[in-house]
Amino acid sequence: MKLFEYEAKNILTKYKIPTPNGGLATNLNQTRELTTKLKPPLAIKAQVLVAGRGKAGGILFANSTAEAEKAAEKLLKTQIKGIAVKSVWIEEKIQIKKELYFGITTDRFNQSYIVIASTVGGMEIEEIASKTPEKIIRFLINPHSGFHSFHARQIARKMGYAGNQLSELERIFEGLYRAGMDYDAELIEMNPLVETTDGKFVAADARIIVDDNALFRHQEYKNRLLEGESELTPQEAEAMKNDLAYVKLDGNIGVIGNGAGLVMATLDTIQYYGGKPANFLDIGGGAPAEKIATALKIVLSDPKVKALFVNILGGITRCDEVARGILEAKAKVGTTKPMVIRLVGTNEEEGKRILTEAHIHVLESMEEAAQRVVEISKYGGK
Amino acid sequence: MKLFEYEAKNILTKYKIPTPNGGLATNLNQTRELTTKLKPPLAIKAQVLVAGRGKAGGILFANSTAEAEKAAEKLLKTQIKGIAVKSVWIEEKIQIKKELYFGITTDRFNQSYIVIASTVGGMEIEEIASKTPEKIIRFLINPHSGFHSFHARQIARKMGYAGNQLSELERIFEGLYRAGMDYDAELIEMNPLVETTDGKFVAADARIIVDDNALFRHQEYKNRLLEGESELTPQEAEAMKNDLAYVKLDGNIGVIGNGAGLVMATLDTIQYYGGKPANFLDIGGGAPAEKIATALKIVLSDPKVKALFVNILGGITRCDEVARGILEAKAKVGTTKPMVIRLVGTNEEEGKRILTEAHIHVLESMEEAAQRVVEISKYGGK
Amino acid sequence: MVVIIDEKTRAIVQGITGAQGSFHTKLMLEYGTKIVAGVTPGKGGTKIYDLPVYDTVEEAQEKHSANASIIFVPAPFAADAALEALENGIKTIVIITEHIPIKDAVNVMAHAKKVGATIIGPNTPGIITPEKSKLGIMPAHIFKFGSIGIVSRSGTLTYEIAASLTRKNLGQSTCLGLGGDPITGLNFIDTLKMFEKDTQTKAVVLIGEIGGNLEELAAEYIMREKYPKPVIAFIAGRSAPPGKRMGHAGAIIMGKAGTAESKIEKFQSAGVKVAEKPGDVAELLAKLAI
Amino acid sequence: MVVIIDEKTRAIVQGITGAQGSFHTKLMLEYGTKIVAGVTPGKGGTKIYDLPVYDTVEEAQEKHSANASIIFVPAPFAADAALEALENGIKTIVIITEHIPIKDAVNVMAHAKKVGATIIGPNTPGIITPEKSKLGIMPAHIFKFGSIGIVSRSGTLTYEIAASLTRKNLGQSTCLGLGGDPITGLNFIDTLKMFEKDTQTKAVVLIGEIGGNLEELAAEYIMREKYPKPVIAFIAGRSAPPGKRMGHAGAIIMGKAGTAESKIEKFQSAGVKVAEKPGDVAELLAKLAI
Repeated sequence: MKLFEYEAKNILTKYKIPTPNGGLATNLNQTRELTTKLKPPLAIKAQVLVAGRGKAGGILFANSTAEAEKAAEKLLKTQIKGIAVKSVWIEEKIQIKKELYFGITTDRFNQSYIVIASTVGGMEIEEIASKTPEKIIRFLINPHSGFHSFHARQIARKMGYAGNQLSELERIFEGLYRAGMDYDAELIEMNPLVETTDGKFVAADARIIVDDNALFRHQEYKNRLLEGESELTPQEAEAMKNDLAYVKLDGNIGVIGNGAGLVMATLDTIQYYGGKPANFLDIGGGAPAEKIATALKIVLSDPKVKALFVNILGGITRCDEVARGILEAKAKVGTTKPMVIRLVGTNEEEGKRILTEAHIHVLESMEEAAQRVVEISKYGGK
Repeated sequence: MKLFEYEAKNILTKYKIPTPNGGLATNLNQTRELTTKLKPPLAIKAQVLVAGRGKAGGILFANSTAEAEKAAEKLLKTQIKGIAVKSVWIEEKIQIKKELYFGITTDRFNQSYIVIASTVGGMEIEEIASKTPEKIIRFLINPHSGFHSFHARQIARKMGYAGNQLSELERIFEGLYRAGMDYDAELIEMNPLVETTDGKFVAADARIIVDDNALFRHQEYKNRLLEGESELTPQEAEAMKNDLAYVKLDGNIGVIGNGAGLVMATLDTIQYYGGKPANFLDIGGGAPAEKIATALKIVLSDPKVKALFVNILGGITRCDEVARGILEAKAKVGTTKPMVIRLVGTNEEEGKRILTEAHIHVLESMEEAAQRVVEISKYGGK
Repeated sequence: MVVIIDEKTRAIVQGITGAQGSFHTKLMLEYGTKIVAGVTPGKGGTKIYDLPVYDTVEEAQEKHSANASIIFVPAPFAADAALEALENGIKTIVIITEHIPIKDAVNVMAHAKKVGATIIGPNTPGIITPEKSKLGIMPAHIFKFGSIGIVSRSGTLTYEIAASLTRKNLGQSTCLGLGGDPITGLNFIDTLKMFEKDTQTKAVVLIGEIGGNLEELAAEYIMREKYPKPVIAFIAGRSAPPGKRMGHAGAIIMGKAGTAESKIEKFQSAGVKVAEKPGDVAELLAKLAI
Repeated sequence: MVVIIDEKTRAIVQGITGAQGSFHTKLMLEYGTKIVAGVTPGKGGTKIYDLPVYDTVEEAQEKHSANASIIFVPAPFAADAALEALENGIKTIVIITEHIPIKDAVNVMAHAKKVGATIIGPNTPGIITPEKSKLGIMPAHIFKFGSIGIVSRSGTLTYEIAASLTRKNLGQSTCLGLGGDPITGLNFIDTLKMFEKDTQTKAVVLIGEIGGNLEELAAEYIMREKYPKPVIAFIAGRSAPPGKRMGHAGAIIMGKAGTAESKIEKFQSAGVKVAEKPGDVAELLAKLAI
């Protein structure tokens, strides 16, 4: 779960990591109240989770309070990459001497957390890594001993800092580690971490992605997520509520399957045959009929969907349950959109019988079914 | 630093460990407010840190609200072992089926924390250990892996519990461990942890001793300690403020020395020669003259002190500083109490010179000095 | 020889009384897996399928000395269960549970490393040595004993491919799911090493997906070590857009390593044939004529 | 041979620029200890007594490869400093700092055990091999080289006894303070083992105090192992009342083990002579005629 910039900065502040003076505003009154407390020049930043917010016009600058109010007003009426701006973060611009990068994420191969730091910051870390690989410092955190102040000092030294600056970075790095651990962050980064013209350090932007699987330990964010404050499509919100893994894509073939790998391979196969998937939807393992019906309803509620592909390889999931779910959904939604069903595995015969009796044709080969649905999406159903 | 029962119980509650319904009262109004909310029979417990509070009359029981108010009123006017009762904890009596013990403390030899549990509780753990050693369960906590829920289950099983009771104890034990770690407890115990007649568990009494050296991480208690809410004598409070290790004893010979071991050995030697030390006071290493002067003032302010023994073996501590401190204190306090000074080590000559010029005699042998001060304490000075 | 488990494996089931745990215990018993006991805290003293259930692994071990465990415990408690198995001397642990927090998984893996234990999963279908033993939840009837080793990051996709192999009479030595999470016990390289040593295994099918760089590292390993057995790869997620998580906690593209292109390219330059569709794997294997 | 440190020991000083650190570095250098560098975060690049000061132990080690460290860092940061030394390969660490929280000390000791390092302290005067090397804060002039090993839980009391030995011409092989805290690196048994192996040491003086059961365990060890060298003990705190902490965090009587009587009794039944006053130690040693 991606946190908003203001949420991330509030967390950093809690861990005594300096951030620019600033605050959140959702309307004009709040904007006015805020700007009187802040010293221009100011930055006004749309609180949206889309990548490339800056380039998409989501960050404005103002040299006066009046200008800042105008900028905030403008942003609060705008959409950034299709997402309505509900709040803006207004903060004092800082005097940049140098932009650094410091982040902590997971290292799959080493089964641990890893610090990535660089004396080049302000762009995506992947970009830094490809442009100036020699400036990337990687520090693997030993899960037994954790990340200590002295590790922070070692990194600060490798970044070329000494004296008070080294001690200041020590506190910031160590604080970020604790914040990351306490909030179950799968990614926590300061980018840029700015060295100011007077030699201080300020986290000018911060990003935190909380491990979805750990949200049970962070009820405040779980609630925020469920309240729909984040930027989910209606389908995504409905899927989340029903514990279905759904991702909206650009095409017109609705896809439902069991197991993330199988669904991904289904999308790939559709694409291989020239079709365009409208979504990813994994019903997970052992889904009962009602859950499958919900999945169908979600996918069919997307107006872009022209045809539906249900691809089930029954292991824990029972084909008869899937068949019943399909009929249930059909009855409730009353859809006339064409469906291609591929159903093999546990209780396959019973599933096929149920569907065949309802005049729904069932295929056995994934490839064949994919070809069929692509055809339909292009030229219409039979 | 010993916490009061109410502080310990509030911490337990924070970690979702059941304690009897109850609350704190410092006056009659609060007592009335409390008792209306609680269901008799009630226990009214003086909030003092002295050992053996129960036997000393610090715990009363009441079968009605009126009785409870009377009991609280009485306790709030009482002294328990010389300590005025400033507050009482009033709680509902619980139906006891069995009293258990569960505590976590440090294991010096294994350099770790250790769980001590027993199906016999309600008395001092040392007493349990000597009366029913076979009923003591010791579980060493591996500092690398910590104490996990499954460890708690293993202990609960060894205590003879199963089913829901096992799961309930799991939560309580694991919670107590987290509380102990989070609060830097050198001892945290539930004694008794009561199994109620309906098979639930309630921490009927709780004791937490916070590691003094970790108080910098627990400012709330550090402040409480300094505010003198705890039961320090004036000398102890003054010593604490000045970072001197002072312990009041029963005799009449004031003792000041550098280094805990040396001061203890000094007390022992005084006792060996038939004298009675009035206190333990360790000025620590490298104390400057002012600190030594403060130490003298503290010891001399105790009216029971008849004679003073200053025993310094200068290592980091400089004898000339000690000498100057003695003169400073003498001048300010204007004492006429006899002093025996033993002064050897770093800058010994200069220290002796300073004192000799002020007509204070200095001895070299600790034994000789101890004999001399015992004599004076018994038969008066020269 | 086969990999990790065989007929002699004596396993306990942690979380045996839950819906998933009991259901799959039955299937595993039917398949011939030697399940010796179950553990569910609070259910100690009961029985299920004639197996004794204990409150703690400690007690189960005192009485049964198992050498493997399969974990169905719910996510918030699964790491504790794994640590319990580790501390009680169990050296092979299959964690079926999905949605375990990363921080918990990191902790479990660190302890496993310290004591030299093998963790399969979390979020894995488990491991099967067809017709001999299975510690997992895969539908057993689609597998057949033979000489192809399968290692995968995904469940049903493995079944899809294994079933198509079985249909073409290409039996399997061992099929193992690493797990779909970002932090798993085994990685592709660990498993390639096991298959290398296993005389039963003649070729390896490696089923990867987008996210992470474990496939890239495996490709580098194959190239660097001149891996002696043929490897066929399939990568799911060619059509996945970056930044979107595709079901598995691991399946998200962040950065270049992690894309299907990156993985496919690396495999191809290591001489590993990459199937374009799941169905193509069997055909590529058939061409090896092993 | 002498115990733990000798002329070849190459030490760094962590917290070298502080009042205590710099003062004692000077004294150690004067005594002949090979101090090769200092570490104080934020002071890197400066010099003190011609010694280079670094921000991190890592850098100091890159340039000097020390094998010991003595730590004067303030209590809240001392555990971090010790872990830093451990992680950078230093196997002998003397922690002078007092008032380190128990939880931090437990953590440091666990890591030291894992890497096989020796920790002396915390809250110790350190270790001295008279006339050869000292890593500590003891006044050196009261010591004299010889054949008595001293191990103690207390600082000035050790000086008191060492000085009285020196006055009677009973020189010392090595004097070592375990530290006055509840959790320390070495215990009496560890040190007795070292003195047993050390051919220079002919007899051992063991200076204990109330609190804990390390003295009792040492007495049991001496009895059980029939410790081959004579041991003389002194226990401080005979007159201490229970429940009151006597200065040292360790010196508090809780329970029966922990009282002076318990310790004295155990030593006596192990055949260890116990001095009644500090001054008696030298006399008891003299009677041994070693």
